[in-house]
Amino acid sequence: MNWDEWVPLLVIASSLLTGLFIFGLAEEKVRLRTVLNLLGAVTKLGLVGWMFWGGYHGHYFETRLPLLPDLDLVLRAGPLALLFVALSSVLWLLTTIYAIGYLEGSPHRSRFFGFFSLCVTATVGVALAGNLITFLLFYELLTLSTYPLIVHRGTEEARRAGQSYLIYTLCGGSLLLLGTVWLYTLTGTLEFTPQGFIHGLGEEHHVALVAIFILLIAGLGVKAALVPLHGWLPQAMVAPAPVSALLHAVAVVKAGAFGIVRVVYDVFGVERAAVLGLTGPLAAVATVSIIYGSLRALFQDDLKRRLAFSTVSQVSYIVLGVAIAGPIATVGGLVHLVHQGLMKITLFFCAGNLAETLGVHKISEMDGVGRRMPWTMAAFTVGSFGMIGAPPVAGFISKWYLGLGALEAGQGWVILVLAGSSLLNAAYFLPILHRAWFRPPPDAWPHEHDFGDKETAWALLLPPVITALLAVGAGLLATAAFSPLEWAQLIARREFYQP
Amino acid sequence: MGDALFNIPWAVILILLPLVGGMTCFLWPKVAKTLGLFTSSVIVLSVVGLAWKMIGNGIYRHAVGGWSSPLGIELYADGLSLLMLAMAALVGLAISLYSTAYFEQSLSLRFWPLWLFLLAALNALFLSADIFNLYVTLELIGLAAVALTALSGGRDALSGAMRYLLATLLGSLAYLFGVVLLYHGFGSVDIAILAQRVEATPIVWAALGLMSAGLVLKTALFPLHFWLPPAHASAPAPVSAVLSALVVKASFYILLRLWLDIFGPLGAEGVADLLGLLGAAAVLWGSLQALRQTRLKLLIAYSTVAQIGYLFLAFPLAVGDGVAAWSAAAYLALSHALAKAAMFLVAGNLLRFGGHDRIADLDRVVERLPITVTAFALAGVSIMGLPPSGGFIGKWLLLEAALVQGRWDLVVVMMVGGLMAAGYIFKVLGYAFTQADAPHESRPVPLSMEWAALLLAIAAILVGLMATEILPLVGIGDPFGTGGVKP
Amino acid sequence: MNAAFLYALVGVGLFCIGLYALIVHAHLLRKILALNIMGSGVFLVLVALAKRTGNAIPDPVPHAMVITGIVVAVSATALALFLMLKVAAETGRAELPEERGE
Amino acid sequence: MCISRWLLLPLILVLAAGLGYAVLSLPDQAEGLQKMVAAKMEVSGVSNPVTAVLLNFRAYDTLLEMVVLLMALLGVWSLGSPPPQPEPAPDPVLDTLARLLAPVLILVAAYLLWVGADSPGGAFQAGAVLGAAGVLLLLAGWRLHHGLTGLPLRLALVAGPAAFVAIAVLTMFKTGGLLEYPQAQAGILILILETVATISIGVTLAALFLGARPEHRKKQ
Repeated sequence: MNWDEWVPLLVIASSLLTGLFIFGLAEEKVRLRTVLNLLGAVTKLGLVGWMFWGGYHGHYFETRLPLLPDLDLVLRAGPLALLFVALSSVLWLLTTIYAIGYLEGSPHRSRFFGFFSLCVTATVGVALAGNLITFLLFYELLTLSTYPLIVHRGTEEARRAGQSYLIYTLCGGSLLLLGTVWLYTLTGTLEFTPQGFIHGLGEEHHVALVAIFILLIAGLGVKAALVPLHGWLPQAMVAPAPVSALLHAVAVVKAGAFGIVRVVYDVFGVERAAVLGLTGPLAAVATVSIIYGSLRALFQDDLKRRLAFSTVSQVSYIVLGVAIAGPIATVGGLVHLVHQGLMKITLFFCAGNLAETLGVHKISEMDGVGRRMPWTMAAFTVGSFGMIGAPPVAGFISKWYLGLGALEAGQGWVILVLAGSSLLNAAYFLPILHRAWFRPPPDAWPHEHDFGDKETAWALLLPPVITALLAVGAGLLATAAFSPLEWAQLIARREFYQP
Repeated sequence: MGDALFNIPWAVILILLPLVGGMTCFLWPKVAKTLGLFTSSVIVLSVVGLAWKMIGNGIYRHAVGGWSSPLGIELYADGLSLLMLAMAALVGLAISLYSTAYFEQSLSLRFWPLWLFLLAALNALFLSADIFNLYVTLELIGLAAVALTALSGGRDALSGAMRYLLATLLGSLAYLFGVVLLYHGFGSVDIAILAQRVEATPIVWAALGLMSAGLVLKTALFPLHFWLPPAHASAPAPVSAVLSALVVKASFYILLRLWLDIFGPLGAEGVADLLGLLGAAAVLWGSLQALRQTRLKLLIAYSTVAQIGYLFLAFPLAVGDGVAAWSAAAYLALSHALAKAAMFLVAGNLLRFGGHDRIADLDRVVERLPITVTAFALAGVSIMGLPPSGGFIGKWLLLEAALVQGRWDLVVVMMVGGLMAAGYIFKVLGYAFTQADAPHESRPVPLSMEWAALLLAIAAILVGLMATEILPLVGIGDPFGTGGVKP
Repeated sequence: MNAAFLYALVGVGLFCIGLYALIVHAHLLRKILALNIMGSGVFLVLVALAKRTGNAIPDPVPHAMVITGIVVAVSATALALFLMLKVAAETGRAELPEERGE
Repeated sequence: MCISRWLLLPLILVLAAGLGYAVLSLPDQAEGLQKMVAAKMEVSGVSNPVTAVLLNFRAYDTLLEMVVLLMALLGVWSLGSPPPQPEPAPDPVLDTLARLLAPVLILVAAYLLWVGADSPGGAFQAGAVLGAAGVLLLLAGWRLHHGLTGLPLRLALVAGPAAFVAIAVLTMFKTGGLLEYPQAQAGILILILETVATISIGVTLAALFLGARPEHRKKQ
């Protein structure tokens, strides 16, 4: 039989089975659990590499399983899917290492890592989904598998955060379901195809299509934390740092943004969406989110909350890039899907390190922290500059292409948005850096752990340093083969220039 | 060899074996547990055998006593009956496994005969094509269910059982009156023959009214659900599971049959819409009540009220070609049976574990009974209609039908109902993670009880991935062929 | 219009009287009796209409059904009465408590 | 269900009117299945049509009905001991009456059972009378010997449905049809069934009257 048919399924299985195994593990089996975790992550990375190679040579792996009569469960490793799946599998490996270090000695680790793996399974499923119902399936699975991670600490606060997360995401999910079924009753198919699969539907369906678009985008916007659907995100910060990192950089928020990309490009097709007059409002929503998120971030003293609001703003760049509806802007949006992930996860790792090593949670406590933890803060600095959009870090590339794309599409106002948000980014990141590097350290840190001569445990230090390097690399080597940029351009060509 | 197996009268075994088992358990209580477990296992095998036979030969017919209808009674099984039989067999096996550990000696010897007779009655009902014979099986089920409800004694159980008995007897009498009218109107009690003979006469309308009312009462459709929560919440856990999962489905099955073969084709849109309306009301009201409960078993019982509502949404949606809507209803019935049984077993475990079922102080059971909580979570996924689960498939098909018909009112009801379900499921799960104010000592829960619940929940998930295998089976004999009201 | 219909109408009457009594009376014994009256009504309709055969011999099938029905009714009544005794012993009165939560 | 009577009454009247109208709408002449039964009488094994329907044409119903009766008893027994009732005071008149009447009732039952084959009567009527005899004896304070209250009593109770099931299984093997009697033996099989059923029904009814499961080895 043909192995290729099973590769995407194996990618899913690599983390799903890991998760199920780990659930069964006794709490004290630390070593075995660690081995399993890393084994799963590495296996997935290898398989993804295989698919990537295939994709690079124009061969896209696909798994098909019957789900309903004339409706299949499809996993296809198309270019867009590969972009996201590569990001999430790389970052999963790093986050796993980080989480192992972070949770050392804390209770219920089997449960934690079990759901952790399920969460990544769902993300990869979202990435590989080849039609809307498969996407929906993994999208809901993502909701369910993240909930236990958010309430992991079992405090009353955690329970409430989990509740509001569910209220938001499940409402979103049912909107998505409704839109999906409705679309299915009209088209009779849900297969993702470049430039959309609704050509068959003429003007008489205009209203229905607009309604469906709104349903789908609203359903996805909840996870993508588009204003005003972002309410759950800051609360979810009660979760342990690795979870926040995963939520913001790869899993939940990204899944929402990725879904929006899918809907616009592979369900409606960007031209049709523009014709239906849907991209304009979408761009408006994105703009509002960008500005609003940055403004709120300015006034947070809690580091993780500031990063959370910065996510609200940054993820909307992706949506904006999509909504501008031009090839170059598309490149900007798609490449930011990866770049934002690299930079934001760096920042969250660093925040976690500060909290875990020094007990520092607030920005006002960060004076001179750079001297105590130089490597961590170096990584943090890289991430911040990336967010601001300073070259040579990856963020610059994103904003550059977004700007070019906006001009090419004749939407100059976007430049203003970019400039304004960059200023705001600077306004809420530079003070942190200034405190960290140029203020004298206090006599005692709030709650310091001793790691001997090292600034912190290597498992906590390695991941942020690597991601920071990747962020720089993605910026410097943007034009190299396999760079996110190259890949994003390939996707854009498929969407725009295909006959 | 294969032929020999193929020709075993599986359907007859389904009826006679549990009867023999029940009587044996009554005569020699010592063997009860073993025999009960054995019987349930053989029943599962027999259903498989019957399915195998029907895949080969299509629908199953057997003229009892060699007297074909109208003179005699005929056993009849098509895809729909098969689905119901499979549902009863699976849930039954899990219940039997659970009960071997659940009941202490004195109750155990009372439980098993009643339970096996109930199984026999259910199988007989799903296999009958004769509306008077259906009446007898219905009464058999009713009496068994009431006796089981009262099993543990105590104020709530007894008065709950009493109310249940009155309701179920009233329902059966109304149904019987309908049978009488149909017989005297058309000279037969065989469904197939009636299907050919009926035309829209006053007799038929009277029969339709009486039978629908009676069966709706027995199925506990809003607003005739008043008897269900007290009974289901006060019965022993495995009994609650049987009541919610199987017993209410029995009367629903009869209603569905009558509707598909006899009343539907007469074009009773009015009745269909009324049933749909009540169903919608049940979804909303039941979910609302479930959200308000502070006791787990009552919450689950009201969730049953809500879930029954979904089944009735199929009636107005089946206009014209009703296959999609009816398949949805059948699928929902199956997955609800599995999931809801799992939930009641979970409730039983938590009750055994902590000595109470107050939701607000479940006290970190997620660490202390992981298997049980997993079972509840998986069952919850199906009840909420989230993918991948049987509940999702049913919801999807039903939504599809509703959107094709442009019934936005029902669409909204389904959406809201799903969210409310999520509300009360996670109300429970949220507390499973938190610490109770007063940590209490706990009793151990036998593994068989934990696994029985988990296996049912897993089954509820799996049926969501096997739609392409199950739906064709349900299609055997084209039960929904004439389905739905003629437009 | 022959005598059969007269009896049948009486049966309908019994059914309705029983239903009324079942609903309005709180005492369980009355409720149980009411159910029995309803049952008798149905059985009466069943046998009465069986007499409509042209010849002297009535249709035997309803008679058989009635016997079955009576046995079922007897069984149910026995269970109901005993359950009533238990409820009365448990709660002190042979009535149902008002259900809570509704 | 607390509807005020003044709302309820008209509803019930409407129901009555509707049902009455429906009943009256039936044709005056309808033979039902009478001809069909008559046609099959000679192969039914009995000459009383009602018995033929009960124990041959629709014997399956009767099987389940026996189970219903047993089920009711199981239900009653599963409820545990009944609330204490005053022991009937030893009453000479009742006692004598019981002694005189019980044998007569048993004879009558036997007679009814026998004539059931070709004229009104049969297992259920006979069983009812037998049950009445039991009730009378119980009222007179007579109790089953404690040695018999265990398995023997249970056997007597199960006998009826058990006989039906046994014959159902036998017929499955013999004719391949559930309860499909070989024509030659139909009569005798029906007689066996009826006899066993009569005893079972009588005992069950008496046991139902007594209420709770009689305790083991408790002297009366």
